[in-house]
Amino acid sequence: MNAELDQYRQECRAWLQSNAPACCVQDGMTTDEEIALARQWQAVKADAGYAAITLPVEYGGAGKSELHKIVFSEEEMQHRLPRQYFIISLSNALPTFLHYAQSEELKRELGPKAIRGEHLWCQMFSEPSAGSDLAAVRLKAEKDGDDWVLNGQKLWTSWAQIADWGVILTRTDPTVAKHKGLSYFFVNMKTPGIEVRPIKRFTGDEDLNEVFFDNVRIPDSQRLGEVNGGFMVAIHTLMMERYAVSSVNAPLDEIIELAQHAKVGGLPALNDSGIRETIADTFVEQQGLRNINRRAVQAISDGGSPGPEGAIRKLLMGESLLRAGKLAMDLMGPEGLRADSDNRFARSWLNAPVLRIAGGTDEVLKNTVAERILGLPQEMRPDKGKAFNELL
Amino acid sequence: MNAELDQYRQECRAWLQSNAPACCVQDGMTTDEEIALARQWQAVKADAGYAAITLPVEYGGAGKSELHKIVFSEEEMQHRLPRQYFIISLSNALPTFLHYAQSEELKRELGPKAIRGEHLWCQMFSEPSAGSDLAAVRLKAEKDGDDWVLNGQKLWTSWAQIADWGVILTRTDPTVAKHKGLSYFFVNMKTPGIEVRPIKRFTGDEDLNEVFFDNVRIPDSQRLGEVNGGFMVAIHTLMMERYAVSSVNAPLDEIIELAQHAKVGGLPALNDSGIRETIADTFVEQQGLRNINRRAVQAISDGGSPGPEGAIRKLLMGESLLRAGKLAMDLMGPEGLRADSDNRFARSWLNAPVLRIAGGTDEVLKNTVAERILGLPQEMRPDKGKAFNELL
Amino acid sequence: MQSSAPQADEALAREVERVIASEVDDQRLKALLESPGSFDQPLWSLAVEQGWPGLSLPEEIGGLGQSWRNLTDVAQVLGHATVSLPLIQATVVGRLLLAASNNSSLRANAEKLASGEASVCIALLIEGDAGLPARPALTLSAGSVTGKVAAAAFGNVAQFALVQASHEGKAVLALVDLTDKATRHADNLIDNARAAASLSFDGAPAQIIEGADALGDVLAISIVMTAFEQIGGATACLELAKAYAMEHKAFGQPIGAFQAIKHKMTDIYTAIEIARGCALEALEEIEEGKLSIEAAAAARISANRAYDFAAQEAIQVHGGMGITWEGFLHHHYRRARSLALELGSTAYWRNVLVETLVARAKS
Amino acid sequence: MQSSAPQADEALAREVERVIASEVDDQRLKALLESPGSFDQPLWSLAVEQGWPGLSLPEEIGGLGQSWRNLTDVAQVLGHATVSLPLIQATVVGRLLLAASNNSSLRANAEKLASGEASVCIALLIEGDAGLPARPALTLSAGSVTGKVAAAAFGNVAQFALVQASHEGKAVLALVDLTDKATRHADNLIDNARAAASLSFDGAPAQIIEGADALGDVLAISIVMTAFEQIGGATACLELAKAYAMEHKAFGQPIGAFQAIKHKMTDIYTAIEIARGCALEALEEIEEGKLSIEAAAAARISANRAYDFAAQEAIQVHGGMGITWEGFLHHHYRRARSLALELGSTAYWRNVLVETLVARAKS
Repeated sequence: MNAELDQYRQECRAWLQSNAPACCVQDGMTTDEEIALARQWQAVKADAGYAAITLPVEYGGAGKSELHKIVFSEEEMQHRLPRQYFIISLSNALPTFLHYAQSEELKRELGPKAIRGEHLWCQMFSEPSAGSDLAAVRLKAEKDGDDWVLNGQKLWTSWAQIADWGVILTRTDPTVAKHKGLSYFFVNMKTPGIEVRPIKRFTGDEDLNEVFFDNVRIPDSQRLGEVNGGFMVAIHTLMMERYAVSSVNAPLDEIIELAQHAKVGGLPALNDSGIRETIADTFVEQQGLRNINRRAVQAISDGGSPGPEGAIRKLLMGESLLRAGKLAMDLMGPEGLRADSDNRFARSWLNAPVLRIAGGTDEVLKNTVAERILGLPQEMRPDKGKAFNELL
Repeated sequence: MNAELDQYRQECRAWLQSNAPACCVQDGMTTDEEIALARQWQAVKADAGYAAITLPVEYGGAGKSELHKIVFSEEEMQHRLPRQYFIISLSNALPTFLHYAQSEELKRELGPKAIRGEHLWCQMFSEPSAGSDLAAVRLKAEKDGDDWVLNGQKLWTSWAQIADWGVILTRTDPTVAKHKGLSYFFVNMKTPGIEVRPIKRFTGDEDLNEVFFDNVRIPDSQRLGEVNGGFMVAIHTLMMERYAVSSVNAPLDEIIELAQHAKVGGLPALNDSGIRETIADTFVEQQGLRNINRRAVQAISDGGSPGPEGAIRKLLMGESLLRAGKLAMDLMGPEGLRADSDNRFARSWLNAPVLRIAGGTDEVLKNTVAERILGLPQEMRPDKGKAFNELL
Repeated sequence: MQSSAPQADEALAREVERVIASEVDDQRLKALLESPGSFDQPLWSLAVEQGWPGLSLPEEIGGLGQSWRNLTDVAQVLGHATVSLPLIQATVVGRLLLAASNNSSLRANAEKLASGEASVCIALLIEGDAGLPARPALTLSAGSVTGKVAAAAFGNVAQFALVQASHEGKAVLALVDLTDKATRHADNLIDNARAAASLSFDGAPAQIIEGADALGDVLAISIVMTAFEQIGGATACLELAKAYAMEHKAFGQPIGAFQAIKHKMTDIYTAIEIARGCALEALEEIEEGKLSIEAAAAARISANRAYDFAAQEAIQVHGGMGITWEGFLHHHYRRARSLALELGSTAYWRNVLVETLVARAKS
Repeated sequence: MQSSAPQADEALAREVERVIASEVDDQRLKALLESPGSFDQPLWSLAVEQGWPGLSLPEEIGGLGQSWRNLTDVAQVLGHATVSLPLIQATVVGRLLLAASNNSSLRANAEKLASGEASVCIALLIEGDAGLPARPALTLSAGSVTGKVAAAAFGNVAQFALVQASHEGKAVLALVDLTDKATRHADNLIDNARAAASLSFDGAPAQIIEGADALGDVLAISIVMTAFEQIGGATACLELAKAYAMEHKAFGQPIGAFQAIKHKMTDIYTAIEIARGCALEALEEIEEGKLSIEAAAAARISANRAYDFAAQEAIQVHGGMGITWEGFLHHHYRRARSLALELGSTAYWRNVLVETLVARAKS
């Protein structure tokens, strides 16, 4: 870390100290209240140049480096701010729009609105038959004069129910290989023919949606990238976030505290064989990831790219939370089953499946690591070299 | 178990009590000495009708049921007899020969010799490019008049160096799908052109060999099964042993004893988190397998077939020995590294890789369980529907 | 899924299965998850009509006179459907009451359990301990009990509770009447469909069950019977995962064709079959009247593991569908944890197992 | 395999790699495995010529003056090739001698270690204990030491041993001269190429290293340096497995294309990268002069796990080839165990880690 960044961190910290408290989440807030707060927080950040740190100044960003964004995020995480609502909007959807959109005027109009939290963007990729296999998208976009007409269904769209705009991957040519017949658009979510139906997670969270398209008409000017070149744009969207600051870790301190107080058949839980291994394993894993993280930040700071080993964080995270949550519940006995928010272990356990699935299942990610990092060959796939409509 | 079997068990036990001691393995015996002893033991058993319990009487067997064989094996395992040398010979190779051979005269001649231990049979399936994938066998057998001429190489052949006869899977037609161009023969291992080269295992064991065939000529009368029908005969050989009595288990009693005496940094090893989990896991696994085993024997005793769940024994065995061996070494400290035969844990650990690989790797076996027991589909394979020589 | 586990006369279990299938649907099960301490009262009424509570209780007290093995078949059916009925409790406690040396004063209650006129919860755990506490948290004197126990399944609806209490300096088992001077508190739990509640006693009437070394047995038999419920649940997870893996495609083939999915399913199958082996081994010991603590603990540990593992990995096979409220797998995911903690967690039973094995080795 | 781990000036490590590659072949390494207590004396002579023993020792005593980080690079090279040279020992003990308050009397020995004129083994463990024993097994009085220690790497060839002994009721660190009144015993081990021997002292001359709270540091730094040797070995396993998986086919495609193999390789990679992260974290603490016991223990535990796991799973990827004497993987399989046990096993270090974390949490 150089002096300029240290200086920046001090500024961020001081600014957050005075500005964060007013926007912090309080116990018992509804989702609607949190979203309102999140919008307010975006506006406060935007005024101070912290809302979209890496995006160009002309579109409302701060035009600073990835590293500045990391520094700010690290400091921001020290406060209980409503961060999750605008992550996809600002880290994936908007940057893709700004990168590919044809109208400079529209970029100057929509950019700042999204950054200030007046607008929220969603990202519509997954479908019922296109989860792990993104290129299997079926939602049709057919050319009609200068317009495209969209029909079909998207699935697992975060925050579609409150989104103003969205980016979407569609099938524009079913007669060619599956990843060669896709096109990418942005669309106003209020366009007639779009219907959003919420999906409730089993944790009770209400971020996910199905989105139905029934003859939704959009102009060709809303295309992002080439016709049938949408797959590469989608990959670009997914790769946008080069480095994610994450605070999802197994709560080691709480586990140790629990182990010191809980009893198992009258004996101290600290004698339990499972807890000792879990404490050791959790510390070791977090220690390893901490160093990988520091090296990534260092690499970015040196103007390079983080090493590929950062990919293992996501692989370890879900399993680690699951294991630690389950074990802590085992030490708590019947009380471990309480679902209130102060039973952090049951929450970890309940959320762990999402971490193992969202953003690519662990299984898909393991393939990716093996192929991209270790250089192993792709496996034989029946869809290779076939037109999309031959596979249906 | 019915009364007749109980009675049989008593007989076996009593007979073994008087006859086994003279043939038991002693510390420090060479492999050659053990083999001589094994031959002797076969003859002793043959005289008493215990040498090939399930094979027909006319070929030197005892013509009894699978269950009688299980009972005898269970009792036999209580003694330190040289059992391993004749297992493949009598449980796989010979029964296949007796089932498929055309000459009744030859069966009546070779059967008794194999059963009495005068002859030993080996089984030549695997090749450098045909391990997990048995149907990929390349060793050529070409028709020449009434003879077949064999050329090529076999690998991982147990006891080929002392074998008198062998069964062999060969490629007789490379222009059809890989599993449809194989034929199966038996061959005298002293036939000119056969060369056996021992392979040393890293454990020091010397059971394995490479076998080279250089224009080895055998008559068509040594064919077993149809021309190009060898794959099914090979499957028959592999399936021959319906139920294997196995004594390879993690040594739970020894682990508990170790835990009671070893120290870790001055503290009793029994406090160690790993050892408690290992003791519990090992007991649980053995308890589950014990029941599966009992049900299998019961099913055979009721005239039925054992359930498919017996397949998991092999899956668990290797991992379990590896884990227990490694953990015990961890508790023994530097002494755990001793390689002498009384360090049972280091031996377990050293042998574990063989258990995870021999007779089908754990990975292949997991596929088999998923496909055969759970009914999941076969995965896409590039070799499907292609002639063997297209794949080379 | 295939398994060669021997079956007792299965007619009754199939009948329970049929009734549950026709009566209970996903929406009803989901509703039960929504609020604390839920119980499927209509299904319970039906169960009582059909005589299920007395299934494995003697005919002399109005039971159907079936065996433990029959109960294990029914427990698997309940577990498979994630249906919660206090049948194991009725059987274990009913038999305990009949076996007590003061049988005559308890018999009437055993009859109520057999007929389903009353139900019972097993409330042996206290807050802050994951296993059977070293000393009872309740005090019993002059026929009434005071103190508090941790949330127990069916605590929110049962007329009776089986508890452990201190009586004249000794630990005793007692049957508490919950209709008076007992307060039930149902917290919001990750699985609200267990009718669980913690119980506070302020002088509630209680009868000592004489012959109190029965504690170990009660708990041991309960965990073995529960193991079958867990195996039923785990098997349902494996079936759901298989159905999904056969039907859904990725990269041009059913996801069940991929090795990662196959190996995961094989691992689930392996865990279930080990649990089944351990449970059947313990069942045989019960049938021979000599259930060992090792066999019970092994059944418990392996069933806890199998159900937790099957539920979590079946969710993983389902991907996004696995994490929705509409999907069914979270019922199993929740239930696996409930059953694993209700009668003492793996941490407790592993300790019991290891200590027992070590003590045996020393002797 | 790719990793973004920062590298010190690598020239020296590359030179060590080059020398080893040109000097050592598989047959030579196999020969070393064949008889107890083997040591590659010709390679050691070469190492001495090149100045490797003094690599990270100060120039003032004839060392090359390189950093700990340089030593970690070299340790990875040794581990990768399964070559055993007492370089970590020379460095750790050499620096210890120089840091002792009775430096002047020990300095000559430090110089011998730097030049390679003498080598040293670290012999802190005793038989029957998997970690550092609670009390030393040796007694030191009037400059000579008696007692016995467990097999230590390089114990069969070193001129000196670093030991822990009781001296006037206190535990001290001492440097023992092994040329006289010390008996070496080399057992047949699963890895005979570590020149390991147990040592019996019958009045062997010993010098106390004053400032004996250094024990923890010596062991902590040794396990961190060894962690890099283990990471080198684990990385070699991953490379061998990859090469095999790319080259060998089953069912018509390279076995590396199958998910089961891919996921296994990813798991190995993950274990290695966690170990590397922990080792680098500890190295930074060493460089800052404040190595914590937690950081050292984490490096140890993760490196033990990574190397054991990489070796065993690389064998599995190789199938039948993996279990032959001719194949190379068993060298790693053996070495992984040797390195994991020589300086206290995972059982010991996990305990140290947990106790340290718990104590920290209490304060």
